[in-house]
Amino acid sequence: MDGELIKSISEGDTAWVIVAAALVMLMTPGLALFYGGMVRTKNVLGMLMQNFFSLGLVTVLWVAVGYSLAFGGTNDFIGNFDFAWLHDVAAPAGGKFVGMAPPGFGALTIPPMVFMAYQMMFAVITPALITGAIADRMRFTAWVWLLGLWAILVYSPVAHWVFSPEGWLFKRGALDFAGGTVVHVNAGIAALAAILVLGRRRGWPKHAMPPHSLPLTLIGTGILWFGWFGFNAGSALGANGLAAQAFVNTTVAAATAMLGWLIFEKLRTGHATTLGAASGAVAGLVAITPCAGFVGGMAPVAIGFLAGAICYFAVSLKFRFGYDDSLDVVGVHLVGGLLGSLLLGLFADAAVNEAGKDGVFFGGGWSLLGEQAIAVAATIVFSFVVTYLICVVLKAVLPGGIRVSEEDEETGLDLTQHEERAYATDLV
Amino acid sequence: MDGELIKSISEGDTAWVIVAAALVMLMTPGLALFYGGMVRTKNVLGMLMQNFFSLGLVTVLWVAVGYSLAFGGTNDFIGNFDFAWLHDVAAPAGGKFVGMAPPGFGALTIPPMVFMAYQMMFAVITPALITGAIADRMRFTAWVWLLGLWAILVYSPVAHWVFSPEGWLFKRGALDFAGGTVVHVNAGIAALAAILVLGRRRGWPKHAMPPHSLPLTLIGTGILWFGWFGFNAGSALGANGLAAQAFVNTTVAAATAMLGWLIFEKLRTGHATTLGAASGAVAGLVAITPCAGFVGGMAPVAIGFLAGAICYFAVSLKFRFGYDDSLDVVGVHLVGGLLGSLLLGLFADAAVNEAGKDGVFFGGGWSLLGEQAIAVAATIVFSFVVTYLICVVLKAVLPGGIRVSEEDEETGLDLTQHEERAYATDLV
Amino acid sequence: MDGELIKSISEGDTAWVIVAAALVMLMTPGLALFYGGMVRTKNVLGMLMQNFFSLGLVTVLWVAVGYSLAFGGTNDFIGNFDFAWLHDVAAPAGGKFVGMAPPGFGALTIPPMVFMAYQMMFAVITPALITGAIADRMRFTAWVWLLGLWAILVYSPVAHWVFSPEGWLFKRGALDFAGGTVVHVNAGIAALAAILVLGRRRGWPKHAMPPHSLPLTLIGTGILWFGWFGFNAGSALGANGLAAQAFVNTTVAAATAMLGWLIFEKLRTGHATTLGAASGAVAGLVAITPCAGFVGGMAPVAIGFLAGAICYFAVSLKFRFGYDDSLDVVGVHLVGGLLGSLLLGLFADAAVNEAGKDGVFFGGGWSLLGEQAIAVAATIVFSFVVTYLICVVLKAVLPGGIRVSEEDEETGLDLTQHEERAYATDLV
Amino acid sequence: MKLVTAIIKPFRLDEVKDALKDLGVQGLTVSEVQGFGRQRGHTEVYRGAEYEVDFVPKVRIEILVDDADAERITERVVEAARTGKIGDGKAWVIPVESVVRVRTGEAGPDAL
Amino acid sequence: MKLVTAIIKPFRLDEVKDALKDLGVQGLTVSEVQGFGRQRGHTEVYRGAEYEVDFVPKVRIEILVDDADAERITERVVEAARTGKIGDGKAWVIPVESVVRVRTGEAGPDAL
Amino acid sequence: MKLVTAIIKPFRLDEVKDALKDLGVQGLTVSEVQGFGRQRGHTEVYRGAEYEVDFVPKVRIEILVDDADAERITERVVEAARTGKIGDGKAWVIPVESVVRVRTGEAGPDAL
Ligand SMILES: Nc1ncnc2c1ncn2[C@@H]1O[C@H](COP(=O)(O)OP(=O)(O)O)[C@@H](O)[C@H]1O
Ligand SMILES: Nc1ncnc2c1ncn2[C@@H]1O[C@H](COP(=O)(O)OP(=O)(O)O)[C@@H](O)[C@H]1O
Ligand SMILES: Nc1ncnc2c1ncn2[C@@H]1O[C@H](COP(=O)(O)OP(=O)(O)O)[C@@H](O)[C@H]1O
Repeated sequence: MDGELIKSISEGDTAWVIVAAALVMLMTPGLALFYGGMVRTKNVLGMLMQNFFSLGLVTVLWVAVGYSLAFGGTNDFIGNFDFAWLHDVAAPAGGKFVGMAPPGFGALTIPPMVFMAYQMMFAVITPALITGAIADRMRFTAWVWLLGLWAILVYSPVAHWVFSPEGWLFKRGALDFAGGTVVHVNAGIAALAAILVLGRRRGWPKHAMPPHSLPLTLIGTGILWFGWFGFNAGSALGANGLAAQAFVNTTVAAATAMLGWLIFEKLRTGHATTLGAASGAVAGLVAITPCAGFVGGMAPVAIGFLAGAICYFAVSLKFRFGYDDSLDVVGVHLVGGLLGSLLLGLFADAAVNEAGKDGVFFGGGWSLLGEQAIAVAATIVFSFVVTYLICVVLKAVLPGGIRVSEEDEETGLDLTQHEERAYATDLV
Repeated sequence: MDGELIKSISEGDTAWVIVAAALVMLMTPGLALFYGGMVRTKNVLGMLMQNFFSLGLVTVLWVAVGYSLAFGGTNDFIGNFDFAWLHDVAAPAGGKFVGMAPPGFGALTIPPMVFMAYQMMFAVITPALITGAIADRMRFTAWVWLLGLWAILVYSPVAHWVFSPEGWLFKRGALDFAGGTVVHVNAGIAALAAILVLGRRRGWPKHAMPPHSLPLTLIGTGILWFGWFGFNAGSALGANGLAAQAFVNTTVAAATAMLGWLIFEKLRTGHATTLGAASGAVAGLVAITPCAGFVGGMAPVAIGFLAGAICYFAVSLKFRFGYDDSLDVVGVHLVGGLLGSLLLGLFADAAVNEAGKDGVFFGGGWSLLGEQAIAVAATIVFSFVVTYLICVVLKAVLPGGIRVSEEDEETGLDLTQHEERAYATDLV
Repeated sequence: MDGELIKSISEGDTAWVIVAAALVMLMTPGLALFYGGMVRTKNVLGMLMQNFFSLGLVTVLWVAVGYSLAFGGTNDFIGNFDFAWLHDVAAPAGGKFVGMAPPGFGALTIPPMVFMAYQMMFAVITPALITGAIADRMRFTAWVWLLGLWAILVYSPVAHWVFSPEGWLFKRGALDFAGGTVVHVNAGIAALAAILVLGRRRGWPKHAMPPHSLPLTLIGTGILWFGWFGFNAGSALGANGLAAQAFVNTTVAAATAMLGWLIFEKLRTGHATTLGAASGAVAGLVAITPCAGFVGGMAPVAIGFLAGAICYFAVSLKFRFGYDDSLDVVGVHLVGGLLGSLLLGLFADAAVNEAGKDGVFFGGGWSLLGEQAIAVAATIVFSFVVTYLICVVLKAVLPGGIRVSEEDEETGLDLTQHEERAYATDLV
Repeated sequence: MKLVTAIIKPFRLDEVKDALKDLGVQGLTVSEVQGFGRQRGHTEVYRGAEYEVDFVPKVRIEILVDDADAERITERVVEAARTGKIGDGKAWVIPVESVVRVRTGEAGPDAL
Repeated sequence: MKLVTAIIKPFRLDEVKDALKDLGVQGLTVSEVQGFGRQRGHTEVYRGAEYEVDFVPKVRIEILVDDADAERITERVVEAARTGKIGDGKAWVIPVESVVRVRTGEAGPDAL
Repeated sequence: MKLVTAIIKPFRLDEVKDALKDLGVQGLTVSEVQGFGRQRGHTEVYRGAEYEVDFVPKVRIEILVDDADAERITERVVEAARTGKIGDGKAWVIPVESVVRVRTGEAGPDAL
């Protein structure tokens, strides 16, 4: 037993973090719609299912062992099984159900159960991000395995390294307020590994594969932006000025990233697109994620704008290098997450958060930037390698491999993987 | 006047329950989409309208008399009119607007107005659940009457019996944390009564009636899951460890129920479907509803899994018995609600909630299970009989009866009941 | 520096207002869907984009100068630049990030940063309301300019007049709990000014232009209703009885307005429509906005019902007077906002809110009604004139003017303004 | 070779298809159309603005048939599609010069 | 009997329908099609990936007419559909061997 | 003048269009249809209720051509559309009496 019993619960803080957990939960359906709108009609359900299924499988794995592997114990590299099956997470303390804080989180003012639930939602959405890259061609069974293995073998360790005060990257001094490294870099690089094993969609890049419903994508965008307040401001773990700062940084970065993307798009193609607005906003949300509670003032304006502009160019890289990242998980989440994590080395301002540090622009010198670089590098290497291995092994051992047949790809995932059609509006 | 003046308000608790009320409100539109996606194109608006209309009509009835009939007074079987027209609910107390707690709720730490609003949202969504069963064939006018009468004659009494500390089932010791009996069993059995009077859709079960838009159904599912945190964790009526426990139980049960449904579906048909994932999740949410604040540990894993598996089989009963429960309100809400209410007799753990009890597995013996059985049985009998009578009377007295004409059913509810079309994307 | 340093933060109040800010943020995407469903297929993205873009541009303008112009300083007519670029809004105070309250808001129990963020969301959605009127024919570039100029030149001043305790209308004693005047009357009259300059859609009113997707509109309606709890109950700036009262007033008015609209629609056309239910609910939400925290008892029933009934008739005015208010911003927001602001003069009840007043029906005499009339009149004149001028100037100076070419209007905004199509479900 | 085309009520499609299967017809092609005719359309109302929609959803069936079968098949389609109410639709026959099966290049009756 | 078919711009449909009503035409059938021709399509851009869509939405109108009316009706359709800009479409006439009204079984001109 | 009609698999449309462009065909009209034939449809399952969908999405291509070109063009379409698997579709030729270009009123081969 490493944690300590939480004694002073604030109802206000608890209220906010419970709500934040619900908001982050909503992001997974939001992501499903965001992605689902972008695929072709025949693959919509395949996409929605891969995302919703994460709510099913990862939730269970998380309460079983995932949480404990991420936040149990004091080992540098991996948690333990102290909290497996939620043991001790909800310890009745005078009927108030308080429980054991994870090691290093003794100052929590919320029930550890709330913390566990909040972190659960991160564990659910992170692998779901990968579905955007592998869209339209992975067998559902293969996804089930990849999802489960990844949640345990990749997510929990990286979360431990960075989020747990006992993790080696945390101890070295890397900062990651709400998951720039743990969530976005991690999922983004895993997406790249997965598609390198999986291969390109048939017909890509020759055939046009336009989004089948941009309104669906925009519903998703709205939900993601809304939920991201839970993601980032909830990471303050209380209803206070820090949460407020994170809230504002989040929305400002999303806004400026939207502008950044659209400006360059307009300059290059002559039009500002709706999908560009949505993509820019998400890029900004990604980039501000690690920074949200560590920067202040006009930093989010700069971080957001850069994220929008750079991700706009990054989504074209796939054409140059020839990897088929269907919905730009690499271009948006890997690049945006990297950018945010590194820019934090410049823009971090200890005046914003006592638990933070000063970056280059606030007199903190280069050390934070160095730690940030180490954290993302370690995550990239680890996540890429393990994900690649998982995919290679699954490809070898699963009967039917990880990819649907040519014919099934032509027919679409909806009918072949799920025996359903998304829209049956026809009369016939 | 039976209630007592609330004195100590917690802002944190208030914040959470206000948000929870908003979340539960959102569930009715969520349900509308969940159901709306499952009907055929020509009946989409009919379905959406029946649900949205509940937000219109039941809200007004609730502030007029419904709340008072459910929570006023100390009678065993029915409330009184003490709180009619919100009388005394918002009593100005030093400008703080505190008001009178309903009898037995003296320990509230939130303004009674918040409690009233929170309960209102339950009253709104419960009859809305019925719309899934009667889909595609009830006249809108008939629904207006059924809705209004049911809200007063069925919902308020049953809510009084079970939720009010003065109700006879509450007093006997039945537990229902957030409405397994009051909401799901109640609406589920009423749905059965209504369709027995209404009859089958033309062409059922011979003609296929596939969902016209599963993405719409999945938007609804996401919203329902999100809103259900308000439904279940909000029922703790405060931002505390109990809310946290209920939150976790809720999401875990939804997750395991999704897995339970999909596993049996895959075994039986060879495919895991998106609609199955959505249906399973909802089944789990239904089943955990009565249990959410009374069970702990891994109980939600079991409850959810059983709910998913059993409801998967239960939705096929209609083909065996020949009742046309269009969107499986009986199979999911009645069966899931029953299951949860009874499983609570096994899994209840007083250590989780001082106000709870121990079930069979926690050394409490069979008495709780017995009370649960009495509560659901009483609800089933009462709700079935009264709903059946309402429908029979409406059928007799309404000019035009309760069912649309054959031709109107062919044309669809949208054009015939509302003079609208859901989608006018055609060029012509 | 005019504000004073906030000292006593309530975590519960902060939790609620943070959530409320998130809820109001969600209303802009909700509005986009509400409107987006009502336009024709070829203009969906144009509509969505105009709304989402407000989240991009106005957010940045608000943190830059908008907030300061609205809430800085003690001038009667306009704020100052004290809080420009969020200067002093988040002043580190012992690591708690408290900051400077805007003048007159010294009693805040939430971080000023939360107040700023909450108000930001109002600034974002207010100009977005205008998009419903100008639908289907404004060039995107023109909208960008109109949006930005309007946010600074119209919104900030009017917000200062009415919301800031230093504003002249506030000081005179006009009441506006959550923006009946600042948001709805303001945007509604601006919409009228804009369409007078812009002209009618080609083919209006001869050609039918039915909503392309009412389900989308109803998703938007659900989100708006949900978000409006943040809008109205959040304006209590705390989690207390007043917020509860505002919450209840909001949902009751939406409900009765839905009924009001549908009753008259049914009487006149023989059918109650889904779009009518949605429109009525929104009309009720608009009308209760100024009143939400100043009225109690059954006042919202009356206000809502009147709003539903009157707005139902008001949306037909455009056919009589010949202005093409595409999606009835004038009929719903101007008329509904006016109605609510004036009815407040009748229904205001100081017992509900110490900061409120008594209206005609509560013994307060006619003075409040007079002040309300002055406030809306001043807003109408100012907003109409400035908006009209902005549009005229933009029409003159923008190369290409403010309106798309005939051919582009025929083709639709999606392809011509954004080079995208909303739905690419075709096989071809 | 002939091309039999029929415009019918959408909900009769299954009956027509089954009737044709019984006759040994191996293939047909169906599409959604909008019909204008004696059968009146409907009114829609949006925020008080009423308007008339003249068109009624119909289904078009096309069947390539051997010359000898044209009449019999047309009759069968008409029978199966008939409800006796206005708007039941039309069926007509057009001469076809040549038919090819894309897969094999077979021509004439073998292509059916 | 003849079948007059026309491919036209969608927004001319109302004019064509009204013109035909004036001529006494009692029915017609309409469907959505995509045309490829001299009129160029458009470009779409999604996340920087541009692509060309060659097809332009058109409407197909089919009218069964008596032999004697074919020419007049075709002319009227062409007039009503004309905007004078590229992409206005085509109209053509095909001989029909027989027509039946599904509802009554009437054949020939009576079926119209 | 002839009307060449082909029912093909949707994903062959691009190939067919390109092949026709190469032949100098200046225009064609395309629509979505549902085919029933030897190629079987699929099963769908919703909450345990299975049902069969017999229809398979296809694309119909219509090309007005000069008499002399009909055969060559039909052959080219068939070639370009062929995958060799069941369900590739049909192509057929119908005689056309007259063609007009709506924009100009040109008739006959000039209208193409
Ligand atoms: N002259 C025509 N040419 C082409 N299609 C026609 C014609 N007349 C009718 N139709 C088609 O047949 C359908 C039914 O025709 P209608 O006049 O409504 O009823 P009925 O065929 O029973 O007299 C119409 O909706 C239209 O699709
Ligand atoms: N040879 C053809 N066969 C069938 N349809 C054609 C043919 N040529 C053109 N069309 C149809 O007519 C439409 C208009 O043709 P287009 O060449 O763009 O303009 P125009 O008819 O004014 O010369 C096309 O979109 C297509 O639907
Ligand atoms: N007799 C027919 N009349 C009209 N269309 C037909 C006919 N037979 C087949 N088709 C069309 O051709 C398509 C392919 O036919 P099918 O029998 O499946 O394969 P194949 O042409 O390779 O033998 C069908 O889906 C249908 O659209």
